[in-house]
Amino acid sequence: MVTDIDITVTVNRRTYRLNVPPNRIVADLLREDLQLTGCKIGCDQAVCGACTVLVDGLPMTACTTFAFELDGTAVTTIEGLSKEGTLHSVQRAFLEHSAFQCGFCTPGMILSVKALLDHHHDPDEMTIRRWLDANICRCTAYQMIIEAVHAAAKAAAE
Amino acid sequence: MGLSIGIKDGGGTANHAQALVKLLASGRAIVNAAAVEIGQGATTALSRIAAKILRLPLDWVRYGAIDTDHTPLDNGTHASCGTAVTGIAVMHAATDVCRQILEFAAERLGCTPDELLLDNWTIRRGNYAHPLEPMIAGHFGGAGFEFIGRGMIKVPNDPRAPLGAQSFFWMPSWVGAEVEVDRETGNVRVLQLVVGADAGRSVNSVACRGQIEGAALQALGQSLFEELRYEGGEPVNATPLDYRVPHAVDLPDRYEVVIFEHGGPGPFGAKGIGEAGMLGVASAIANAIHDAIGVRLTEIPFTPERVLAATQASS
Amino acid sequence: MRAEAGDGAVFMAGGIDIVNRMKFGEPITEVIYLGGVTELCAINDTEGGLHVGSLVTHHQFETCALIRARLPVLAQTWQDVANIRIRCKGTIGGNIMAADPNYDFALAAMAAGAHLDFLGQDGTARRILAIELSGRSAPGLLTGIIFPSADRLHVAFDRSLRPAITLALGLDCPEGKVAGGRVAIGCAFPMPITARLPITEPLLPRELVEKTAALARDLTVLLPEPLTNRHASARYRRQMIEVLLRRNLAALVEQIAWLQISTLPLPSIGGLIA
Amino acid sequence: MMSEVCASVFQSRVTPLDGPDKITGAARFTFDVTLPGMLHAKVLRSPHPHARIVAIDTSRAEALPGVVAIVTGADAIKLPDPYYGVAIRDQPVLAIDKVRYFGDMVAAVAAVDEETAYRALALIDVQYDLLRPVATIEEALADGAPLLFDAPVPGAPIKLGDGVISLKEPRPNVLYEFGYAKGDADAVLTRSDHVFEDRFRFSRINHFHLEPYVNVARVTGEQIELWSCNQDPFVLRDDIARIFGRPTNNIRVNASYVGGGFGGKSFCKMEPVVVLLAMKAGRPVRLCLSLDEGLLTLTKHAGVLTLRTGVTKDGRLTARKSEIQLDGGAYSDASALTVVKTGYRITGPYRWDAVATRAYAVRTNTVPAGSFRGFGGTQASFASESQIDMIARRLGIDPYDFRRKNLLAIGGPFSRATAASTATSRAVSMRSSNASAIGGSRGARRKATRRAAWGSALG
Repeated sequence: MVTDIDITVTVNRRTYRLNVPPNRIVADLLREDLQLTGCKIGCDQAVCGACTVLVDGLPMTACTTFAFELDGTAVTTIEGLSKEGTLHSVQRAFLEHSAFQCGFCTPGMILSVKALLDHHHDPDEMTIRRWLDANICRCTAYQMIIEAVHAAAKAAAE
Repeated sequence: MGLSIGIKDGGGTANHAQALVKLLASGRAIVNAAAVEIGQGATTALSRIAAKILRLPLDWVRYGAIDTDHTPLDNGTHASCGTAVTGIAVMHAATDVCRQILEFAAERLGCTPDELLLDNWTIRRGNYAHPLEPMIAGHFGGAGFEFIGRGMIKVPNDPRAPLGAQSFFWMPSWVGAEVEVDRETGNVRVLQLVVGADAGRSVNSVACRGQIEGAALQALGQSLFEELRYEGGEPVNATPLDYRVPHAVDLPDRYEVVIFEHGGPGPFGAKGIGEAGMLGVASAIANAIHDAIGVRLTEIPFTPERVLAATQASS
Repeated sequence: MRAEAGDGAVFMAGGIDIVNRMKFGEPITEVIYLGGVTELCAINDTEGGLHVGSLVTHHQFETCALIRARLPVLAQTWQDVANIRIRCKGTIGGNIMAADPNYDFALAAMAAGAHLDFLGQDGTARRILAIELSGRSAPGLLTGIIFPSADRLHVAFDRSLRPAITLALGLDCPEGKVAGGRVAIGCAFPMPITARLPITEPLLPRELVEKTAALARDLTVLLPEPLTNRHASARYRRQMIEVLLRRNLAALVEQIAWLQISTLPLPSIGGLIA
Repeated sequence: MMSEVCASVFQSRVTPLDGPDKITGAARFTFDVTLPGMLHAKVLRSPHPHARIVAIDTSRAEALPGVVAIVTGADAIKLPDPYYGVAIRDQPVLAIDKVRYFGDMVAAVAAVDEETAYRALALIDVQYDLLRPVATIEEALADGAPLLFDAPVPGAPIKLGDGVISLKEPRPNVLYEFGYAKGDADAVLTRSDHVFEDRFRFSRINHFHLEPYVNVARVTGEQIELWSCNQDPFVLRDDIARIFGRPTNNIRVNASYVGGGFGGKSFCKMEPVVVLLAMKAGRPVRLCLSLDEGLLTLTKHAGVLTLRTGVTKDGRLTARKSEIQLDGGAYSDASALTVVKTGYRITGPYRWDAVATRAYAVRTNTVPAGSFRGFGGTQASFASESQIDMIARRLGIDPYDFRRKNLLAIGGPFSRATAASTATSRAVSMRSSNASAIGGSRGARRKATRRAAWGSALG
């Protein structure tokens, strides 16, 4: 018999000590226990990327990750991206470039782009397309999202 | 290179819609209509139509929550009808509420409404400005007042037309595709895709571009690889992993959308545009493949195997 | 530890596959989480070759300076494998052990002539050639992949016809001649399959150039019947194996020849070089 | 040409009003709706494309702790009107006597959480008597093909204009037929210098909206409330009122942001099942389908389009006879309307001396087809514009010039009956800039028991 697991995890700069069942999934933990409903579940099998959150700065699929794996990590969700009411430069770029339509993939997409720009300060077109391959958007044709990435990269450089 | 024209009638057949615009004493407005925000930008477009007529800043207008107890009736969010059909209802509702306010102000100011102009929640009469908020508070007291305007549209029935009504507007689109075909593998790569469509007069040009781009990429996916496939009566790829939709890497190398503005029957000359981008993509690609290698594909998707088989059959 | 845990227990590396398998009803009763076993996360040079720990993620593999220097083609290819989310979480060991014909790392290991290190249930270490791996019946826990010395290995990886077929090619070139090679094919058979190129004696690259078409044809006819499924028919797959093999072989041989020319010592031209 | 292009009164770029919500995670979708005491539902789906339901035993599932309500066709048949569909109402709330496609809804469970509901599904025993399926249009129309429906279904043909044929269930396995003719197409074709007949096949795709189908229902006394991702709240309200026999003003449908629709969330689908469960459970119920189930809910129409088109030797189009077969799948949904629109649009923006169109939806044992962005226009455009290109090349005329020669004039009648708006005809002048733009830069398929073992996983 496997018992619940104690973990310590920092979510959006706040540290939680949690006791999680071993089969608890991160997406459910975020949405149900922490009410961070910006984490959307689309396919529920690591394909679509809607549930992308950042774990220690890297994009990760919340729907196929166990909560216990978060022990000792720092998680950023869409709710934690803006600081003291100021939008993150990627959020601003998405807003200014209308880089969303229905908005369901948008939180995961924005987090994925943040990670991209943290790793590549001035990504070229192919780097962006390859990176965005992790996030399906059925509404836009990715074009305005790519424009927002360029704009956010430029804004960050200034 | 291949060309194609797409065309469909838009806005539904003999469609109708209703709308309310509520103007609060503060000058803030709520648009009530049942065009659901599915990403097409109904929230912004319909609010912008109301703001234009009421001469208010766009961020003073909110698109109200939709429930069938309170929101006026709409036939549904489909047939690219939101801006053109529901938009007309919103336009009439905003015009109606504007008329009520001018009549109210005329009565307060002892003049006729046609001497007055509504602008930025202030009544202008010649060189004089009369802010509306104190005027409303002074007259009504209490919690103030809400002006409620009503609007509707019914596209006329016409039994002489095949569908029972004339088409409300037409959605043309034009597609040009440039492809590269690997004769040995049958792999088709779209080097360039240009899609043009007519917004009538766009209410939000960025959203129009987004609609065309998004629709055309869906059509490109269906043209090249996307398909729900069956073997006998059983679907064989009905899982998100197996059922592949276009990703960012599937974008054509060069992808351009051109929005034309030739006027339409919607508010301020608008038309619907949401579906137009779907129409001509598959045929433009088929025509481009023929232009490139002289082989005609008559079945989508144009998978490498299918293209190769057609190539081998023709030689 | 797996011996103690019983039939429903599985090792978990990145875990994406396991969570999906559980969601789809596979009776997995216990997961042995390998995360944090730091010995399995290393990439380093060893006597036997370049050692890549089984818990190295795709992302670490693709971005590691050592891999980029020694196996540039694989590092480059791995920028396109799956997507960044999966690459950040998925491990190369998990990729091999999932035994999915659509996964790529087994192909890379097979084509490169790599060895796989396993830790048996009795605690003994075993090393086998990647091309000897079959199915999920692995001899224990995969601990690492050992790539042969890179100066004599040339690799090509072709994912352009996924999901109908993927193809990896490795050529051994000691002393400037192509002495042998392996092709590994994914997506086209129930399991990734591999075959040795019928090269009987070491050939100079320019000698091999003339033989690529014949080699590709000869090898392709020897392969078993490929799958017919929703992605492609067996007939198409067999044709494409030949096409991709020929193209990649030709390109790789040309590249080897070019490398040999470009690495010849340049004649000294006065002060220009100095 | 450019002088025609007038500016919109809306010049400036705007920040979309839904933007701030959507980029911060604050946007509330139906997916995010929760109600106090809410249960979670899952649907048992048919693993067979065509079968008679012999018996359903839910007793083992009912005994599972945490299961609150189970509904099957036996509950559906007691409803005042258990069928839905646009114009032709043939889809039962839950399969009543037969299943007609792989994925057809057979039973639904409401439980304290999704895991329990999934596990309960695995405990429902359904006995099927397998029937021969018809998987394709050709199979469905073959002599002696198995019938999806043994008797006519409720509903009526769509009311259309003069001179149009609109038939409900005209032949075995044909759901609906639309016919339209102007002039004597046969006579004109006989007189034409060339007549080309070409056949085109259109594939079946899914909407793949990222927000799955999701509904929450609450039944309080006489009132039914729904929080639905449906694109058509009023159409849904009327369907729920009819199906449950309640006055329309007792039904309240709430809409939030919808996470993508593209037509997939048009018209009634699984919503009555959620209401039925909420009624039986006496508690609010949420049903969120997986994307796998979404793939088994609705598609765009696959189809076979055969066009017979006449042309003079100098390249003037004369007449087009079209036969359009759309694969409607197992149930009507919006197939009848789609047939009408495909048939109507098949002539494209060209001038004709005569046209004759026959379009019909065929029933097959596959996922129902319905609304999808383009709504028949995509199918028609693919066939028509491919053939226009083929004819031009056969005659040795530049495809661009061939189109230009035959395009409708400003105000000309589309399909010879409806006045085309000027905008259509202005298409003529716009193509040149479009062409130059190019020329210038030339260079639960998974088991319905999905997650069933999930609860027990890891002890």
